[in-house]
Parts: sequence; C-alpha cells; structure tokens
Amino acid sequence: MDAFGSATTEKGVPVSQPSSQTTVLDEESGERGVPVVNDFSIQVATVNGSGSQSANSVLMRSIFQMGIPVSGKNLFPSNIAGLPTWFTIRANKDGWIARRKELDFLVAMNPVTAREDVETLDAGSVVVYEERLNLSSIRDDLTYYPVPFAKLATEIASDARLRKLLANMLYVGVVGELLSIDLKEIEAAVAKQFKAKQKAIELNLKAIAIGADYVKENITKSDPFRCERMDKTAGKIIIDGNSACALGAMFAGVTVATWYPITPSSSLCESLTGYMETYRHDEDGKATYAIVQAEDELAAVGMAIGAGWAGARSMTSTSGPGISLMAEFIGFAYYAEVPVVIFDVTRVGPSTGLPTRTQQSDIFSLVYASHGDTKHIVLIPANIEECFEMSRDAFNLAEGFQTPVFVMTDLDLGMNNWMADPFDYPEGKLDRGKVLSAEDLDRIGKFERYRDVDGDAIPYRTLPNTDHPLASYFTRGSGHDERAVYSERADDYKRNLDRLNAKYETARTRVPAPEVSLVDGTRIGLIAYGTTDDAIAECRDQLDREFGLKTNYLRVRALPFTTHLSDFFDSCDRVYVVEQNRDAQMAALMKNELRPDQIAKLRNILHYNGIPVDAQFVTDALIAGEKEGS
Amino acid sequence: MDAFGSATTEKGVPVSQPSSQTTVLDEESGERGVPVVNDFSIQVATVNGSGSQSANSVLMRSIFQMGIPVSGKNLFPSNIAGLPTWFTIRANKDGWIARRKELDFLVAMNPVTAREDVETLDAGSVVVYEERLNLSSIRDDLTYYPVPFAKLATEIASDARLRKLLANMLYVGVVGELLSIDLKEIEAAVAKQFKAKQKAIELNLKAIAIGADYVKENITKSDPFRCERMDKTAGKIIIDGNSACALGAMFAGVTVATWYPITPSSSLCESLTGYMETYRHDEDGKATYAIVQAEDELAAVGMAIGAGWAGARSMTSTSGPGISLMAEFIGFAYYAEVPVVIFDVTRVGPSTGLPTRTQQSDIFSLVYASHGDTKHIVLIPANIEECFEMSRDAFNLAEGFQTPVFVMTDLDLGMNNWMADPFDYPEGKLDRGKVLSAEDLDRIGKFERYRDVDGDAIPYRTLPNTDHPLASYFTRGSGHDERAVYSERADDYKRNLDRLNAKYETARTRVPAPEVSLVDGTRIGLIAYGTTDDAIAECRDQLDREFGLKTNYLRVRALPFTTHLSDFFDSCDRVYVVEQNRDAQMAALMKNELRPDQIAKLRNILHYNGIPVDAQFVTDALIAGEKEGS
Amino acid sequence: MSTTTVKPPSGGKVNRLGLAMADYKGGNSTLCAGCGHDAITSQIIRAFWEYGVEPHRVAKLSGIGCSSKTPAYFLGQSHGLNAVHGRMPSIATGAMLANQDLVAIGVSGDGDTASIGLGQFCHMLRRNVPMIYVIENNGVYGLTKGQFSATADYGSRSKGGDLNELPAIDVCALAIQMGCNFVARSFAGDPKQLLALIKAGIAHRGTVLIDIVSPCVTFNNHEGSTKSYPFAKQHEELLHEISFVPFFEQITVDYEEGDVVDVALHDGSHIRLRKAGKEFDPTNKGEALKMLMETNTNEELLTGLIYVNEHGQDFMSSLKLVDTPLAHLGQERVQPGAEALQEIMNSLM
Amino acid sequence: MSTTTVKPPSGGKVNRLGLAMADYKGGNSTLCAGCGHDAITSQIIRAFWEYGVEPHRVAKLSGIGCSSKTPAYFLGQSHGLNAVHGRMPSIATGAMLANQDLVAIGVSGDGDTASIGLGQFCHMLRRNVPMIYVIENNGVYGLTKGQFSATADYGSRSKGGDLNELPAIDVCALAIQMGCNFVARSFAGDPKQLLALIKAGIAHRGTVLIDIVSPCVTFNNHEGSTKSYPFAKQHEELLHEISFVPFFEQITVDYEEGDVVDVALHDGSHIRLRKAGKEFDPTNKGEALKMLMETNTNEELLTGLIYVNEHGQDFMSSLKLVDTPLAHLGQERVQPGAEALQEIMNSLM
Ligand SMILES: Cc1ncc(C[n+]2csc(CCOP(=O)(O)OP(=O)(O)O)c2C)c(N)n1
Ligand SMILES: Cc1ncc(C[n+]2csc(CCOP(=O)(O)OP(=O)(O)O)c2C)c(N)n1
Ligand code: SF4
Ligand code: SF4
Ligand SMILES: [Mg+2]
Ligand SMILES: [Mg+2]
Repeated sequence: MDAFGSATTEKGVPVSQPSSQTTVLDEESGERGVPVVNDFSIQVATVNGSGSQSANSVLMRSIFQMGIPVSGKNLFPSNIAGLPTWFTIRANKDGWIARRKELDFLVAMNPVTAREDVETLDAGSVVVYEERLNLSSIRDDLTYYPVPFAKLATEIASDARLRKLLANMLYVGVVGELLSIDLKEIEAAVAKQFKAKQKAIELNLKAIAIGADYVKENITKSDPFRCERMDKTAGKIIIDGNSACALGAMFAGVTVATWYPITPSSSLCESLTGYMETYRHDEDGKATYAIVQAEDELAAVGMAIGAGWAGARSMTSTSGPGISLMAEFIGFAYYAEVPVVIFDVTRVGPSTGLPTRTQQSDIFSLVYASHGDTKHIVLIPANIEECFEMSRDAFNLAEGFQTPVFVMTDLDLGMNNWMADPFDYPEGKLDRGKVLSAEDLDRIGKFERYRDVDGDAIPYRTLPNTDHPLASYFTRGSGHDERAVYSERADDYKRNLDRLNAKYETARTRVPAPEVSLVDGTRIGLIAYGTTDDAIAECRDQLDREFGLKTNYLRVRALPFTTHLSDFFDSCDRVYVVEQNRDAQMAALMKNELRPDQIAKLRNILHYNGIPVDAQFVTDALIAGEKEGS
Repeated sequence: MDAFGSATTEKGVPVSQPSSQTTVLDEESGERGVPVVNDFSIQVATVNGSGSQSANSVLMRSIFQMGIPVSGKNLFPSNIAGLPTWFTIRANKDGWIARRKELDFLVAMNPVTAREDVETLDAGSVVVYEERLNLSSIRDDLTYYPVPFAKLATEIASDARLRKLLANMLYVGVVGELLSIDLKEIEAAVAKQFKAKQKAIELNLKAIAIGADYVKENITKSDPFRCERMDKTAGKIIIDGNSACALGAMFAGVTVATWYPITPSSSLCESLTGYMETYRHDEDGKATYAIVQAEDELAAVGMAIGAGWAGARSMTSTSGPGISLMAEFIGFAYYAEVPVVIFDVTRVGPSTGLPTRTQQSDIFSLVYASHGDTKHIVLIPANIEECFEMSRDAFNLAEGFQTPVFVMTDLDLGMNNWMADPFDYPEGKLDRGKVLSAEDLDRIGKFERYRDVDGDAIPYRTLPNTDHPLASYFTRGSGHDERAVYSERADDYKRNLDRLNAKYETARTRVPAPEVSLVDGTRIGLIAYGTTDDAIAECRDQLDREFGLKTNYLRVRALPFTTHLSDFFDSCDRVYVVEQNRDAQMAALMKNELRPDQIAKLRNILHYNGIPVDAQFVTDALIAGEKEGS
Repeated sequence: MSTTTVKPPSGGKVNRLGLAMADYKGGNSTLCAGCGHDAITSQIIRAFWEYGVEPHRVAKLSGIGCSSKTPAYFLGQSHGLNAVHGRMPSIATGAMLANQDLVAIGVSGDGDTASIGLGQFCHMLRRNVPMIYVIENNGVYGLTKGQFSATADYGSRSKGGDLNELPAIDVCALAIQMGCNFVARSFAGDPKQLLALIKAGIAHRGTVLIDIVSPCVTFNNHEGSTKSYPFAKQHEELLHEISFVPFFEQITVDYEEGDVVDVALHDGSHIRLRKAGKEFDPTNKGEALKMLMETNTNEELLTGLIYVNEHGQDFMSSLKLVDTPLAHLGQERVQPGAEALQEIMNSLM
Repeated sequence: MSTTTVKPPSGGKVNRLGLAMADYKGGNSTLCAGCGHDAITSQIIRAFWEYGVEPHRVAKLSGIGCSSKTPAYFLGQSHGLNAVHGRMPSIATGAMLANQDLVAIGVSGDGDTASIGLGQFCHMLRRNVPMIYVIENNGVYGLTKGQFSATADYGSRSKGGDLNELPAIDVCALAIQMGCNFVARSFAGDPKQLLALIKAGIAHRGTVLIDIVSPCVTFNNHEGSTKSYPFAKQHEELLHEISFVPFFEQITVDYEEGDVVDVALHDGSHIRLRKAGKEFDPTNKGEALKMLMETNTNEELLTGLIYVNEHGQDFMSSLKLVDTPLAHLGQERVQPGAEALQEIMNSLM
C-alpha cells in the first residue's frame, strides 16, 4: 500500500476529496440515547455468490413496506463467486435516497474485508459481526453486537449448501430485531422474494426467527437507530432500471431486440425476454416480437439496424465496450437515416475498466459516435419512471427522425432496486415516423427518399415489400442525392450533410426538455443529469439547511440541448455542472454551444471513482467553489 | 435537380458559398493578349482506369522541371474504371499551390462530363477537346482548340489497348506545345515516369510528338497562358504524403506494421513495403521488420498493440471507418498504456461517405477514441516535410508516453503528388521510452509497472522475455493498481485515472508546437491545420494585397494544445478557425480549453464538400466575417 | 401478396407474373468491362425473372467492394441496402426478423466475406437465416486495387508478382461445417450452371451459399492467378450437369434411372443433377467435405451443387413468429393493454 | 537464452532448470470453487514445469471471461496480457511478430473464441501463428451469468430451462478446416490426458489448438447440459491413451508394434498414442473430420489428439525475419543510413 492507499478510506474511496468526514447528520446520530428514527444507512459486507442478495432484498423491502423511503445499492465485484460484496441500504424519512458516504450500521460477514470495513466507519456506528472475527478490539468508539452466525446456522439445516444460503437470513432476523422492523413486513417480504416456493419460505422464516431470537435473548441494544412505521411508500413499487427500460420498450411496441451480454446491461434484454414471453404472444402462442442474442455487438447493432430499415421497432442494449464496437454501424445508420434505439447502461471505463462500478463517461462516445461529422440524440433518464417513459420516447424519436437514438442510463440506475411510483399506462399513438405505404404513393405519385419535403429536414421513407412501382430505393452509407442515387458530387454531398444538421436542429425542439427549478433570490445554479439527480436533491437541501444557500437546478434530460440551457445560465451567476466522469464531458458539450459570458459562469464538480456520487461530496465542492468563486 | 443543384456549379461545388465568382486574378488573366506567365490552372477531364494518370504526372513534372512551382490534385471516383476523373495542375510563380477554384485551361477528354466541365469555366478560359465533341457551341466567351485525338491515336499504334493508353500522351504533347513547355523537360519527365522501360519511353514520346506537331501545324494560339523557365523548384522532390509518411516510419525504425487496405491510406503501407524491401533486409536477405496485411482493422490494431506491448516499434494505417472499428482497442492501449502509432489518412465521412474525397472530420473520433474518459495525442502534418518528420515524432511519443499516438493526414496530402524539399536525415537517438532491462532491474531492485516514479506521470515498463525475477507484470484493460495487480478499489482506480490525465498534461509540453506567425499592427488571426495551410498562405496574401488586411496565423500541429494557443488568442481580437469539416470539431476542442474572453473572439470558417478548400473561399468568408464582426 | 402493378411491355416476352426481363434490371454497371461480377449480375436478373419473383418482395443486400456494388445493377424495383464492410449478414438477419415475407439476396466479395466478415458470415450460416448469399470470389480486394484476400490460393501470385503464402479459406467447406444446407460453387464463365443454381436457391428455405469464381480482369486475371478466366476454364471440374424445374412446371421423366439425382426443393421445385464424371451424392455431408478437400489439393475448381439438405430448420421458423411480418403489426398488437401493466405493477408493489 | 535466476527451494523437487513447481504458480484463483478452469490451470502449471520452459520466455494471453482471467493464476513470473473480448489472437500475433523467441500460450473461452472472436480465431489458425491456444469450453458465458455461447449443443438446456435451437460450432473441426496442424480435445476432468497434450503443444511449432470441456459449475452443470461434469464423464470417448516423451528424455520401446502410434514433434519430443477402442490415424485430415462428424452426431465427447501434422510451415518462418527479435534490434539496424535517404531523394527529384 502506498501513501495514498494507506490513508483512511471508505471502500477505497480516497479521502483526497472535499471531505469533512463527519457531517451534521452524523453528529446528531452520534449522540447515544437520543433515538435516530428512520434515518440511517446499513451496510452488509459479504462475499458474492453466497446468496446474500435475497437476504438483502428482504431487508430492504421490509423497511420499504413499513412506509419508510429506502434505497439499496449493491457494490459487487466483476466475478461470480467468492469476492467481497457490499450492499448498502439507506432509509431516510425525508426521502433522500442518494448514496450516503457515512454508514451507521455495519453487518460484517466477510472476514477478508471486516477490518477495513470497521476502520472506515464513523464514530458511533454499529457493528453486527460474526463473533469469531473479534472485531471489537479494533476501536472503541463503536457499538459492537457479536453474533455466532456460524453456530446458529447449524440449527437451521443439516445440508451444508442449504445452510450456507440460509445463513444470510440470520442477519435479516438480527438486524430486523435490532432496528425493530415489523416481523409481519419481513414475512411479507420473504413471501414476495420466494414467490410460491412454500418450503423455501418456511426455511427462510425459520432462519430469520433464529436470528431475531438470538438478539432478544443475548443482546441489549445500546444504539439509537430505529425504524418506525410511516406512510411515505404507500402504493409505490420496487424495480431496477433495466427492467423499467424493458417495460418501457415492451409498451412502446418494440418488435425486434438484438443484444450481446455485457454487464451492466445484460439484465435489460433478459428481463425484456421475460416480460415479452408473458405479454407478447398471441392466443396461438406465436410471438409478436423477436429477441436474438447476437454473436457480438457489431452483429447486435447490425441486426437492429437491418430490422429498423425493414420497418421493425428495433433496439439493442449494451455498455461502453459495445458502444465502441458499434461506432462504425452507428455512423451508417446516421448517414443512411435508419431508425434504431440503443440502450447504453454505462459502467466505469476506459476499456474493460471496472465493469461492476458506475460512471457517466460515455457521453462523447455516444453523441459523436463514429468517424466523420456525426451528432446523435441521447436520452438520459434519471430515475425509474423516466426509464419507462424515455424508452418509449426513444422509439418515437428514432422512427420520427430516422436515426439512431441512445438511452443512456448507468449501472447504479440499471442494476439496483429503486422505489418508484407505478407507471402510468402510455396513452396515445406510437409515432412510426414518415413511412409511405403503397396507397400513399398512389396518392402522391412521387417519392424521393432523401428530399426534405416538409421543411423539417426529415425525409420520407418506404419499407421493403411495399407493392408499388415507386416504392423501391437503394440505401447506402456512401454519398447519395435526394433520390438515393449514388453520387460523388460535392453539391449533393454538402446539401445532404447540411440537411442532416438541420434535422438535428429540429430534434432540439422535440427531445424531452430539461427539468428546471428556479428559486427566487438566488443566482447559483446546479446542473446534473442521470443518477446524479438524487445527490443533487439532497445536496440542495443540505445547502439550504446548513448554509442557508438556495440554488437553482437544471437537469439535462436529453441531447441535443434545448433552449432552456441558455436561459438557465442567464438566470444564474455561477453554474456548477456535476458529472460522474473525469473529463467534464457534458460541460464540454455545453461550452460548444453557450455564449462566452455564459461559459464564464460554468464550474465543474466531478466524481468518477465508480461509487455513486453522494450529496455531501457535491455540497462540499460547491461550498469550496463559492469560497473562491464569489 | 433542385434549386441548389441547378445553380451553376463547379464539379458540383455549390455556389451557396462566399462567392464573387471572378477574382482579381481572373480579371487579369481575362484580358486577351497580355501574356499570363507561370500562373494558371489546368484541368484534365478523363475517365479513370484509362491510364491518364501517367500522362498527368508527366505534364505536372515537366512544368516542375522548368522551375515553376506546381501542384497536382487528382479528383477520382470510388471505383476502378470508367467513371469521371479530373486532374488539376496549378502552376504559380509565387508558389501558391493550394487548389484554385477558377480554371484557366481545360483538357476535355471525357464526353460524359464535357458539357458541365465547359459550362463551369470562367470567361476567358481555354478548352482543348476531342474535335468530335463539338463543345465550341456551348458558349462563346472561351478559347477553343479542337483536336482530333481519336484520329491521331490511330497513328501511334495498331494494338487497340496500347492505343488507348498512349492516347493520353497526345494531350501532353498538345498542352506542352500550347503552353510552350520545354520539350526536353517533357522527355526527361517521360523517362522518369517509365524508368528503364525503353520501349514504353519511345512510344510515349512518339505520342507526345504527334500531339505537339498537330498543334504546330493546325492551331494558332490565341490565349495568354504560357510557361517560362524559372528557378523556384531547383533541388526539390515530388512525392505523395503517404510515401513521405512511410519513409518517416522507416527512418524512425518501425519494426512491425499491420494494416488493412482502405482508401486513401492503402498506399501508405504499400509504399512502406516497397521501401522496406529495399532498405531493411540484412545481407543474408532476412528482414528487420514484419509487415502484415490483417483480416480487418480490429486485427490490424490488435496486432500493432500486441507488438508494441512486446517491444516492437509498431504501427497501423487506416481511414475513418477503420478508426471507428479500432475504438475499443485504442481505449485498451490508452488504459493499459501500450505504445502504438496509428495513421489516419482521412476521407469524407460519415460512414462510407465519399471514399475518394478529402475532409478533416475525424478529429472527435481520434482525440476521444473509445468509451470512457480517454484523450489521445494527435499529430497533424500539413505538408510533405512534416509527414516525414512527424511520423518519427509519433513513434518517439508513442513509446515515450506508452500510449496510442495518431498521425492525421488526409486524402489530399496523402494521395496527391507534392513538391517538397528533400528530407534532412534524422539525427539523434530514437526515444524508446522508459523500458527497464534485466540490468536496470538488478540496479534498481524494484519494479512497479504503473507507479509514477519520475513525477511526469509516465511509469516504467518491462518487455516480455526479460530474464529477471522482477520483470514480469500483468497487463489488463480492467482496473489495476501501481503494481499492475487487478483492483476494483475506488482509490486505486481514481489515482490511476488521474495519473493518465497528468500524463496527457505532460504531453502538452512535448508534442510539436504550433507554427505561429504574428504580424505587427494586426489583431485579426487565422487558425488552421493540416492541408488547409496552403489555402491560408495564399489567402493571407490575397487579404494583404486586395484588402490591405494583415493577419496573424497559428497552425495547430498537434493535440493536446500547447500554451501557444492561448497566447495567440490574447494577441488577437478576432480569430477565424478554418476547418474542412461541418461541425467545427477543432474549434470545439479549443472552446473546451480557452478562457471565455478568448472564446468570444472565435469565428468558424468551414469547408466540407470533399474538394480541397481554396484561398478565395477563406478570403471571402473572412471578409464577410469582418463586415459583421467588427 | 398481390403481384406488382407494372404492366408488361406489349408484345415482349414475359414471366408468369406478366413481367418482362427489363423489370428485373437495375442501373448501369460501373464495374470494369469484362468483370466477372457483371456476368453474375446478368444471371441473377434472369433467374429472378424466369422464376417469377415479385420484385417488391426482394431485399438486395451487400457489404462493401466492387461485388457489393452490384445490387444496384439488378432488380431496380426492389429495395436495396449497401451496408458497411463485412457486416451484411447481420443486416440481412435483422431485415428478415422484421419481415419474413422478404426474399433476401445478399451479394458479397471474398474480402467482404472471408476477411473482415468471416465472423458474421459463420454465425449467419449457423443460424441458417433464409437468404441467398452470393460470394463473387476473385481472390483479391478489387475495389482497393488488388491485394490478396483470404480466399487467395496458397502459392498464387499477385499482379505485382508477390507470392501468397497463406492457405485459402474454402468458404464452401466452411459453410458445410457451419451447418449450411445449400452449398454450391460456380464460375462466372458458366452462366447456364449459375442460372440453375440461383433459381434452386430461390426455391430453398434457409441460407443458400453460392460461391462463384468471378475473375477480376483488372487485378487478378494474369498468369499465376488461380482466379483468372483462363485458370478457371482449365481447372473447372463439373460435379454434375444441373437443371432446375420450378414448381409451376411439369417434371418430365426423360432420363434413365441412376445417372440423374433429382432433389425436391422446399417450394416444390426440383433440381436435377445429371452425372458428369465423378460419382457424387450431394446430400452426404462427409462426402461433400472429402470431395472438396481432394479437389482443392488437386487444384481442381469443383463446381456444382456440393451439398443440399431440404430437411433443416431455418432461423425464422425456430422463432415461431406471428404470420404478419413484425414490421406490419399495428399498435394494438404490439402494445399490451392497461391491465397487463397493472398486473406487472402489482407484482412489484 | 540464459535460464532464469530464481533459485530452487533447497531440497524441493525441481525440473531441468532447477525450478520448483511453485515457480510456475500464479496468483490465487477468484473463480468459483470447482470451476473446470481451475483444473486446467493446474495442468498448465504442471506441464510448463515438467517440460522446463523458462518462465520469463512465456507470454500469457487471453481475452475476456472467467476463462480469460486464468492467466493471472499461473506462471506468475511470466508477462501476461488480458486483452479485450474476443481479440486475443491479434494480440498474440503481434507479440510474436515483435519477439519470435516468446513461448505464447493463450487461454480463451467458448464465447471469447466462438462467438465474438470467431473471425480472429479463424485467421490466426489460417496464419498458423506459433502459440498454444486453449479454449476452456463450458458452452456458456460464465462471467455474464450463463447465457448460451456458440458452442452450446443443439438441444441442450440452460440453467433457466431455455432450449438451445442452434447447432454448436465444433472448434476442432473448424480448426482443421482452417489449416491448424495440432488439434486436440480434452476434458478438465481428465488431468493426465490434458497434461500430455499441453506438453506436446509446447513441443509443436505452429498453432496448437486444445479445446477443453471445462464445466461451469455455477451456470452449466445441471441436468440437460451437455457440458456438465456428469455428461462429459459419461460421454467421453478416448481416441487413444496419450503419453509424452520430452526431447530431453530417452524413448523406451516398451510396446508391441501396431497398437501405438508414435509422433515425432518439432523439437525432438515424441507423443505416443496407444490405441483405445477406435482405429484412428491422427495424421489424416479427412479421417479426423469424419470422426468428429460421427462422434458429434452420436453425442460422444471425443477426446485426444485429433489431428497433427509436423510438416506445416508456421507464420513466423514464412516472414523470414532476422534472428534477433525485432523488439531488440538497435537503432543502427532499424534506421537506414544517410546514403539510403540520399538515394531515395535523388530518385524523387
Ligand atoms: C471498415 C472498412 N475497411 C476497409 C474498407 C476498404 N475496402 C473497400 S472494399 C474492400 C475489399 C473488397 O474486396 P472484396 O470483398 O473481395 O470485393 P471485390 O472488390 O473484390 O469485389 C476494402 C478493404 C472499407 N470500405 N471499410
Ligand atoms: C466487447 C465486450 N462485449 C461483452 C463483454 C461482456 N462479457 C464479458 S465475458 C463474456 C463472455 C465470456 O464467455 P466465455 O468466453 O465463454 O468465458 P467464460 O466466462 O465462460 O469462461 C462477455 C460477453 C465484454 N467484456 N466486452
Ligand atoms: S477492379 Fe476487378 S473486381 Fe473491381 S470492377 Fe474491376 S474487374 Fe471487377
Ligand atoms: S461462473 Fe462458471 S465459468 Fe465462471 S468461474 Fe464460476 S464456474 Fe467457472
Ligand atoms: Mg474480391
Ligand atoms: Mg464459456
């Protein structure tokens, strides 16, 4: 370990960041006695492949069912079994569900990381741990609850494999009891988790009971953390972003999905497959869709483009490395004007990077994908509801503009479970774009594939197998004129490229507008996008409560930028653009479009270590910025 | 044809551009009688595959040998035979060799394009054409010289194929005679063209003589254009940019070159092969290099990276589509820190675009290649000499910084023949970078692959097959710590990514600095890069002579930018960034680094129809800009 | 499918749809005079005309190369797509997913297929995507001026005189390995055989691979080339004489048993293989591979229907799609109802 | 090449270089307990140790996948490179170009090789790049949680119960088609055979393909899988019993003529194939392909040395390079002199 590494870190998050390790919140919770209700973070440290995931889901869901806003984040390794995994649950009565750097309640099940897990806690935190690990000797400013998990496990089942699995449920019982989580809710959560599998349900409940009983009989609670029933989650659902995108696609009428597995996007097409099998087969069992696992990303996007060309609502999903491989084909679809939707569930780059960590660093790769002059439409959901809605928008825009459209989420949103409001049923017609049928052609009597007839720079197209002598045309990635005829003429080329540019300008007026919140009497602005939104929401509250600092906020929801961006800068003196990448990629795109006096207001706040950004980080950075800045 | 297309065009160059069709120069040459010496543009319109290329080279070379500065540009189609091709030769006593939009002397050999070729001429131009085409009827403000080429051809050879080939030499004779090009020089050029092939030389000279004689006997010259011997080309060479890059690579000691054919880059590795076969074999005939034609670009760059990792000076060459395909691997080399040189001879995108036209639109694709936070070094030669020198720089930088380094030229520079000064022999040691041998390891007794030991953010590496227990390490595109051990730790990751960023900052101080020319008393600046340089040079002269406007000029020679860029903006009030792409890609990179007050000075001049930009275009655009701007 | 609305030119010879051969022509070729590819284009036009395929039902697909330009030169009334280099198979797969009523014909080159495109080519074959896949095989990259491709034979020489020291990829043997059920090889200089094979290909369901030696007169027609007209003419070894009997014509039995193999194709058409020299059963995989291996070593250019199996399952049928092409499904069929969403939401609460 | 400077642990068993097996170990595996890949790792360690390869001469290469992680678990004293997914063959080719003294061993998975990497895999085989290419074949994408790969057998079922309706790519048959001269198949549960094959592979010059069924205990070891331990154990069909005699040991003739085939390898080592049931000649391509085709249809897992040919030319020798590895050539040998430049300049004037 070198100079850096040896410094105190939290799961290796370097402290070389706007720090102030203890926050106001912590001081509160620090004071013994005074109960801290519905406001704490639990971290369960295990090894992956040990089946702890279901235990963690049960824990999270039972708190959720008590009406307490909750979020869960799984910090897992890029391997299948045996490496450290951390699952953090944050319960917060005010609804702040962003990651919180400080932990209150550690369940230390992994011997390998136990020491560092304990060392990086803030004073006053609680540690539940396997008795034999003897962690209490490490420091004396924590509350320790040793539990003989191994021993207790032997009481559950004789079969070793089964025991290993159920052992995890023990800590659910322990934590449930310690945090006074309603047992009924735990039981309901278990039932939900294991669906109709009665035997599994019984066994798991047994394990939970054993854990709970142990606490009752052997532990006297001396920490302030407690759950109390409230009503903030009534009617809400819990779902991961990839599934929400899949549902969005299904209800947007996707007909062809081609993909190649890659973390963290795999579960998008996998859950799509699951839903489609249930809801998209005719009475006679025949499918109204095709989902194909391709041999790689070049083939996946090629199939999706071929399908889009032939008239299907087609999509593919991938992550960074796949985007790089798709670049050439994306340029083809841009230039030949073929609709296709591409989901990029981003992870930490460059290269293979950290496949199981989160980042927002594919922005250049998406917006400028492929060689030559190309600009693409990118939709950026920040939450579950938007995953659902924007997936539908993406198909409408792709077919509407006859171009590739990206939906950019990230590992945090895509693979973690989130509370959300149930989705509204999407009303209204699908926008299938300017497609001419044989009847249309009869009526119009004329068809030129790449002519801007309507002045919006979007031409009309026909589909293969349109039974009309005017219907056919030839699609190519090489130079062509309005009639889609091969051309190397400079004027044909430039006219076409200018039209593509104009089409992008049209898109500005049709992509989802940013979410803007302007507060009277402040000239300080925050800009963010995607999952950073949760941290910003809490950060703005922190700034307000702790520093009396009010802030405006604009959340970018799509590229190209709409006019709102410029207006927002005009309404601020300083604008902090918060991103989860190193190179301030979104800010760079802004600088390319803003006026110099607006650019002068721009400041960067960058968090890119693979861990979801937390409110405190942004707050500290902004305060620091204000100190010099103003 | 629509509104645009039907407007007068020049090879389809739309007039929807800063126009003023006749320039001062034209007016001069317009006046009959007054001889116009060593200042004119010839265009030869033929079909490709007809062997006209050697005729055109002979024509260009013979003018060159008369000491007259000359440039030749081949406007050819993306097919092998039978489509229109135009070859333009510009002779200019002042040394302006950029493309000139206005033509003075047309040789119309292609019936298909003859009409448009004639229609787009300026008044006062000369037309040499195949008698039977009857072009003289088209307009009456031109000088026509009909020549019965077909008939004359029959006199040369009986064999049809041979006749077809030699027919082209006829117009060399005709034009040579009309422009009073010294016959001795033509003979010398022919000898050079056909090397030792005596028979070919004789036949071609015969054809030339027939053409010349026809003029002597049947044509009375009534145009002002003439060649006169001068001394501006003495000691110069003629070569294409791809060959110059190949020579640069050979004299930089390249040992592995892997490539996949693609226009306009193919001839780079092909001429490299030719030179290496002559100069890089040992006495015993064994090769000190390996050149491999890969199955595609992914393999080409993969092989080059594998070779760079194992210690070879390795390179690949490609064009836009190849760059897109290489993206993933380039990100790997960036993150794993493997040296490799990648030549991108750019063509018109997006997608297949116009494979045989020129453009500068791969800048985003190069500098941001691959997903995640990546930034790359790009060298940008503007002329033959720099092709040679920067190829060497590229290898030194790639090994010096252990990262991919791009050399970006374009079709215009890469595939056309240019005058140039003979290359200076590269003195000095090759920079093979920080490579530790077994002896070094014995001395140091410690090796950590990714540790910044010297404070320049550049770590040390060892090569496979280094016989020392400390030598080995594991290279990967996934997260790693200083010792190259797999790591998912946030602190390890961030520290490494920050070091890569610092390495890029170090590169700012070592890449070729821009060429800056500051003129007293002006606050107007021009910025360009690559082949645009020729047009800028002439444009600055035009601005000076025609508008009394003096200009500063900065030519970007590499990315990342050096401090000179900022200084230049400070020394100007308005800066016109001239690029051959639609999206002002280089300007966008500048905006991302300049101060707002500097950005306020930035204006764009963009030319992107695939034809090399000409001085008049820039002059007109700048004057227009000044009208509003100031 | 209604037939296309184009009227036959009064008087002219027409096919069963009443269309003249002209209705199957495309734009003018811009290839070199004498290029083998143009000869193949002519037979594609004739085959689709004689068979009577409705032009609007055809999807013409290709990659990049001189060969890949040819779809612009035939079937001008069909949609076409000229993809990126080596990736046509994925485009074809996607197009068929969107609309299984399409008759897809892909034209590729040896570089496009066997060099950069090898992976997609193999996976398309493995999936048995219904389409006719024509390789215009000249052993070089024509469009980039004559470099060796992966099908250039070991020991053959480039126009510049370079020796090729790598073994050629035999795309037919490869196709058989990958499970292709219709594998044929032909020669641009053998129009009759070519015509029969293409028509048979139209009648087959699944991937149809036709590897056609198609000389590049500009870069690979010299001494030392094994893909030149002269070389192919000298070394062509007919597996059999092929004739095609479309489903809409009577089969006449005009041959003695034994010396003719008659293969019934998917749509009821028949292909007849009349013995020519070699004993050979095109329905036997092992034999086909052995035959290819032998002829390759003897430098023979084996042409004919090398392997056929009419019992294989093609990709589309394995997907069990609704009969209406996916591209034409209305919103009501692709957007599940509100109750479906409700059910899902409940399961997540 | 001098031998490595590591001292043998006093007393411990050492190989001909005086190295202990520990000197050939790598980092701790992070794979699932029981993963077939770990079993293969052990045999790679043992093979390189027993053969006595100098660790520093070895280049370990891989793509992406659980299998591709294994090079970090063996030969810790060798350089290694974990490339991007499916592209290890091009990296290996480049590394050998730079330094032909390297002993390259690549480890890949069935997805890494037969899905995304199929193109590069075939072209590497075609070039006959000298390296040992190990495929740890489990029929699924382990690292992405068990989706079918292109080697999953037709009719096999995923852990989730899905049916695979695509035919498997037989990488051995493919390798033979592509001209590979050393093609073997083995099973992670058959360490003895595996060990002999890897050592023989070290002795061969050219690409050595070893396809090893390596069960994924987490995602593909269930009923219905054809790549599970139980299935492989039940269906394994030994082509022969294999033993390896390194060049530095005496060959003892301890068998009756006929029932043993003895193959002399490039470096003087020998591989001995003792007949086990089937009559089989591993030097006959056609026979090898036929055998594979038969056993595949009979659902037999054929293991052993399927095809070997010691007379093929490998890629490096075809390049006729100087003896010093290109990576080690000094400036004086790679930068031509001033007179060379002068000569070139003159030719351009
Ligand atoms: C990604 C990419 N790489 C390279 C090229 C350049 N290129 C165009 S055609 C071609 C090869 C064509 O050879 P083949 O497929 O045999 O067709 P042919 O011209 O011989 O008919 C190549 C390498 C390209 N267009 N795209
Ligand atoms: C370009 C790219 N696409 C997808 C992935 C995700 N991915 C990682 S490993 C893998 C498949 C591994 O399967 P296999 O090669 O069989 O190895 P195994 O894990 O089964 O040993 C995939 C698809 C990736 N890393 N890179
Ligand atoms: S170059 Fe060759 S392949 Fe291309 S068109 Fe000409 S002859 Fe045909
Ligand atoms: S997931 Fe499968 S392949 Fe991967 S380590 Fe576990 S058992 Fe092995
Ligand atoms: Mg070819
Ligand atoms: Mg696998």
